[in-house]
Amino acid sequence: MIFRLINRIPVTALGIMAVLLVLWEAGVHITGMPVWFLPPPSRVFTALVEMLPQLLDHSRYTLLAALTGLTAAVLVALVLAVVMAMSPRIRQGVYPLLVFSQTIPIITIAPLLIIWFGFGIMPKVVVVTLVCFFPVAVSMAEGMQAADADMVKLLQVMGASRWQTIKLILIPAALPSFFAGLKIAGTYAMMGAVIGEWLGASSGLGVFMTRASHAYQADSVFAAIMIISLISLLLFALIELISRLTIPWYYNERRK
Amino acid sequence: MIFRLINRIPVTALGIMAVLLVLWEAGVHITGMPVWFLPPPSRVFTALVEMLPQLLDHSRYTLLAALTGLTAAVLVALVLAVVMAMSPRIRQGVYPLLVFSQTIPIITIAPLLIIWFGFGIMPKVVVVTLVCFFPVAVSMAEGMQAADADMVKLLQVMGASRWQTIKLILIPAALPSFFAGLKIAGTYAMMGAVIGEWLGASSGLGVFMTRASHAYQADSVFAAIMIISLISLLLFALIELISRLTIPWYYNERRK
Amino acid sequence: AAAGEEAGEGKIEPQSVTVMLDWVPNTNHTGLYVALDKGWYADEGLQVEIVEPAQGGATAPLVASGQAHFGVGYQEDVTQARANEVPVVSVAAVIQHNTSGFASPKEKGITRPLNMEGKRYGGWGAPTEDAMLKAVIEGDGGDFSKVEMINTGVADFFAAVERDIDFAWIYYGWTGVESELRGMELDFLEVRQLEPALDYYTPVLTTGEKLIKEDPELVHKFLRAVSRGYEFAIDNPEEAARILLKYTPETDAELLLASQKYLSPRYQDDAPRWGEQKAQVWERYARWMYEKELLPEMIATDKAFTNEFLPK
Amino acid sequence: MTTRESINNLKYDPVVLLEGVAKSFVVGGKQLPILDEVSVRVGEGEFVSLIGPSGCGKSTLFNIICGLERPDRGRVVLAGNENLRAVDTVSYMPQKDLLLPWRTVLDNVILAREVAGDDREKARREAKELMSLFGLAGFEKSYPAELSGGMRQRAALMRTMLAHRNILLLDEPFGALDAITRTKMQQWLLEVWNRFRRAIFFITHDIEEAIFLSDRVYVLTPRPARVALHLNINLPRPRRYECVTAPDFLAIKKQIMQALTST
Amino acid sequence: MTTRESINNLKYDPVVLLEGVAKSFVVGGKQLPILDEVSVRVGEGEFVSLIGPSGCGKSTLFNIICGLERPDRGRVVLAGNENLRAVDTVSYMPQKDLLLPWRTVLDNVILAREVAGDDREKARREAKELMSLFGLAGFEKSYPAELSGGMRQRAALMRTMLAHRNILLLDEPFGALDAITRTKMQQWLLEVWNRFRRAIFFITHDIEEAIFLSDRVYVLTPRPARVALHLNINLPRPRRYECVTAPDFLAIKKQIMQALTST
Ligand SMILES: Nc1ncnc2c1ncn2[C@@H]1O[C@H](COP(=O)(O)OP(=O)(O)OP(=O)(O)O)[C@@H](O)[C@H]1O
Ligand SMILES: Nc1ncnc2c1ncn2[C@@H]1O[C@H](COP(=O)(O)OP(=O)(O)OP(=O)(O)O)[C@@H](O)[C@H]1O
Ligand SMILES: [Mg+2]
Ligand SMILES: [Mg+2]
Repeated sequence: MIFRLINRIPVTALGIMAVLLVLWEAGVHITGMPVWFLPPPSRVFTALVEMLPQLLDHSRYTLLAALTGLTAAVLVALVLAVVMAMSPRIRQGVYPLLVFSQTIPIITIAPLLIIWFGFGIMPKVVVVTLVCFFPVAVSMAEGMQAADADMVKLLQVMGASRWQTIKLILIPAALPSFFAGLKIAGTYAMMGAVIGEWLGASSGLGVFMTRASHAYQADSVFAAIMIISLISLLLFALIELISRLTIPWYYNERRK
Repeated sequence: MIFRLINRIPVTALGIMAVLLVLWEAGVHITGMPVWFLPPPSRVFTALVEMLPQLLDHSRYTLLAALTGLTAAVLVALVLAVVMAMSPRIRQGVYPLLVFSQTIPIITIAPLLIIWFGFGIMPKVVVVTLVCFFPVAVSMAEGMQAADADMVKLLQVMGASRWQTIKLILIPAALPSFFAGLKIAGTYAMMGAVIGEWLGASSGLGVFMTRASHAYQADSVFAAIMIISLISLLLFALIELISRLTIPWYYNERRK
Repeated sequence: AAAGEEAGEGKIEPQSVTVMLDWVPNTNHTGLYVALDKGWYADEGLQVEIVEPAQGGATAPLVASGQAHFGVGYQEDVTQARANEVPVVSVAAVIQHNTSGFASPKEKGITRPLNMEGKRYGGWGAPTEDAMLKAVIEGDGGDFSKVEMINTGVADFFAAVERDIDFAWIYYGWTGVESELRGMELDFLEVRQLEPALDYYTPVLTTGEKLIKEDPELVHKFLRAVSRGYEFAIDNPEEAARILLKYTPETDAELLLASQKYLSPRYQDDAPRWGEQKAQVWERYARWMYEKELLPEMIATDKAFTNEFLPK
Repeated sequence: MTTRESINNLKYDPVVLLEGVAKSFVVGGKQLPILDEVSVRVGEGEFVSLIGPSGCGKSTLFNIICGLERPDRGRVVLAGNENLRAVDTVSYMPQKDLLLPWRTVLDNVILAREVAGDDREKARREAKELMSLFGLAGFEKSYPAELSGGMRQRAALMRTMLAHRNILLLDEPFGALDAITRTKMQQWLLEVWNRFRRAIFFITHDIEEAIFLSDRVYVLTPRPARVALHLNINLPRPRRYECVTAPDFLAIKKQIMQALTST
Repeated sequence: MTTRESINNLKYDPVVLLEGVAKSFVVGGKQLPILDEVSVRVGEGEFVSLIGPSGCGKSTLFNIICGLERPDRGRVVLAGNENLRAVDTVSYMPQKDLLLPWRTVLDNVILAREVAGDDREKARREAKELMSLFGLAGFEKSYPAELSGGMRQRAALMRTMLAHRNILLLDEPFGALDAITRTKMQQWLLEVWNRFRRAIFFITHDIEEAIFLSDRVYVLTPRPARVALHLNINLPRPRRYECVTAPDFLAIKKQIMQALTST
């Protein structure tokens, strides 16, 4: 398992990344761009090292909001997906509303979120949930929809109730798709939490970044972005790991 | 065709929506909430009607940015997907970078976008592109990945080049998946443009909303949100229509 | 510190209080942080949390709804909010005179409002901006319709003028000082020089009518502590700057110190005590806004502010 | 056991009785008749096969027996009782094995028991004992993807058997297997049938398979399906695979082939 | 045409020549031998079948001929020329029909021509003329999903034919069809073969099918595959389906059955 994961570390991607960084550094120096226009990676790394204790401190809050929101999103998504699976009628009613919910630009209703939920962790969690539940709910619903109709019929002939069918067929069949959606949601979770903090907070990476940006320190802003991306990628890897442990049969089948 | 589309209008969803609106209206009146806390739908509708000319005027800019960005996103996504299809090596290198790109909270690099691209339509288009290319690229890439390996082999035996294989098998096979991703991207496009405007612009729905919100006119803000959602849903429907016209074979097959 | 206090004094739970800033922590807020650092809130039995938005936020609804007990706002914003029935009240003026104005890089040549014609203005989308510019430009014999209004959103002044913007509305105490540090020459037109009605209070500390009614004692306690904080900052700019930096270490130390030195003498300025607001200033500006059709109705300015809670 | 027995069963006690069953589907706005007055019966413990060209409506007939579809006309009586629900008396094995990929073999075969609300551990214990009969001993914890085609079919058949129903409907269970595996599975199926003594109603394309396995064979016409031929297979049991080249066998084969090609 | 002819062809001019071909795959870290010294040849215009149990390596053998896999040992010579690339001389029809669902029937059958860079319109015109021979007249503009199983197989075969190669590799083309359709397709295939006179190398599970169609039959052992039996089918042509119950036919069938089950 561990061996396989190590094997999966995207060496090529890291290579491309390194090349891009070198080009960026060179580009900044050659064109003589000022730091506030675009800080060179070397400056960003310096800032990262200098600010690391602070960054880690702020990260704790953001990560907590991201994880709580992601958990809430998963719960909401599962409930919605199961409800939609109960009948095509309900599905037809709920699905367009899900799409509708995604067309609302969150930052524009953000002030309202704060009026309603205050300054604690709550509005951040709400933002993360709003951003993350959609990919999970949709992939879960699509996965359940795509479950083998003949399996469903088989259970019907066995006398299964709709709930049994959902539990025994639809949910397990949708798990691979669920995890695919969860990975997307995981990618968005940190970003959502940062947006949430941006609306009003006393700590968190979002706060760090706005302060740095109002103090005209583009290198610190980039350092924070790096931390956010790093945590997001770790989250992504964690979800991949959980998915491999949860649905081994799926990965075994695919390997064939 | 038209008959089928009319048939597809989500009556149940509209019903649920109507119920939610009535509850909202009643809730506001019963609890005596002030308008700035949460405006009742009736106020929002009044504001919508009053502000309609202005809203439509601002919508033009937003829609233009959304459509341009969406088009750019599709082009970028297609190029990326095809490049990734060229070899597993490249795929492994590029895919993680795509994921990485989505972990960057756009609003935090927004000031840089403005430094780089100014206050014209460009930064909005960039934001929309950044938000929208990911779902399209991922679904296109997944769709190509999922193409029938035996078909690919068949073409290989016919002596096809990699590019011919991509053109004749991978791209058409991925179209259903592509359109699924495009629908998600379409849902996000208007939202992306509004965020873009919020970061700096002279007209557009984002600007309208900032002004309304600074003037404490929550009803106008909601009216703008309604317009955004409405346009997004129309965009969604348009993509659905294009997809039905482009891949009729897929829909025919599914109906069986 | 708070825990120690509790143990020492026994049963009394500190009352928790939230303050919403209008922007990231800056020298406008020094007094709030000094009071926090010196434990003056705790002396009053308050446990204060300071939260901040990313961007020039409209704090009025948050204060009015009670999500924040106090907020940092501006007179124009309070006036606008009250005209829209948002029950928010200004309880102290942080700076006696309006230190804001229109800034542009020297090479743009905007030395008087007339020069703004044909230029691009970068604002943040508040309705007052249009009216104000219009008044100022027309007062100088210019044509406001020739100015292009752009909402710069999150972009800061230096980023904005680097791109498509010619001039913007800044606080001299922050952005102006930063430009001095950068060695960038600005033309700065202070608004109060251009139009007397525009010498309003910005920023101010606000609270909700509800809180005033339900717990006036809290407002008293809070303002007592804050006043001490600003008075300290007036007397000890360098020490105050150092304290502020402690709470916002991301901020540039040099900028902070310079800004503090600029601002410390201006907090109280010519007023009899820190925070004092004059009815005349409120009335004059509200009337001006009303005449410029920025308000749906004229507001009762005596309800919009009060000096009642300032320590004697 | 002889064919006689089962014919007697048929006369007096059909566990599946279809009389004049007709069914049509609406396809592209038009009525498409699928079944046209099909009458079929299966006696207790009897092995009856149904042959017909692809798309003639064999699976539809099974769906009607299972209660998944309602006939337009005609009568379906199970176990001699008009009010009996199909789920209580019928166990169905579809053409695809439909093993759930996320369940081990053991958990797959007890699926019907779990749906019925039986105790899972008990069902598992019972199933474990039968594993070797079904040639699956040692594979209890394997996932379906790890089995060969023949093993998968055996697991599916085991699941069907463990539902404890009197009537087994098998829809082309060996359709996907190669000729050699198929032959082995047929012989094995006869053994299992012999042991459990349930009525089996068996759909197939393969004429030899139908003859080799069955007591009786129904041959259907192309769509809309009617019974073109109804034949007793009076070959002695137990049967060995070599009998497929015996003259009796060949005569029956020719007869069925004619019925299939003439219509 | 008689079998003699093709055996002569074989002696002097094999278009496919495999000598001592061996191949193994690494499965779960271990070497799994699939083909163990297989030698096979197909003469010009000859119809040769390959029978073997499922998973013995038949498709792997085809993949080696096509150049999709490289043999571990042994020699593959096509059209008597060691340097000839498979794509220039071989046309391959996989077990699944693999018609592209997004192309009309007409555009599907000209696929190989399009890949070769030929003029599309010209290829279409040529294809249209052959539509009726392949029983597809009137379906030029239909999508594959609108065709029956037999028609799909005919379209796939037409695509294989239109590639204009001298060697056709058909991998269980009729595996998915029902018995009746299958019989019809077999007869039709013989007609088409007769007309185009290409060498056909044919994989099947079905013993009757192999005998009915072929000039020669290779029977493979289970994995790792070796040639268990190599048989000339000296039945006169043209053949009619009734011959499957003829004594000569049955004798050959028995012989193959034994070879398959004894190993
Ligand atoms: N729900 C349905 N709606 C419309 N047509 C249907 C439906 N179910 C089956 N059919 C049609 O009815 C016909 C008979 O289908 P059925 O599956 O019963 O055939 P079959 O004899 O089992 O074929 P096969 O041997 O290929 O499994 C087919 O033409 C099929 O397309
Ligand atoms: N690329 C590969 N890697 C590992 N094992 C393989 C590979 N390709 C085929 N095999 C294995 O080789 C064996 C032979 O496969 P092949 O497809 O050639 O059999 P076959 O005779 O065509 O079977 P069938 O009649 O079922 O089509 C199988 O056990 C298969 O699992
Ligand atoms: Mg069927
Ligand atoms: Mg094969």
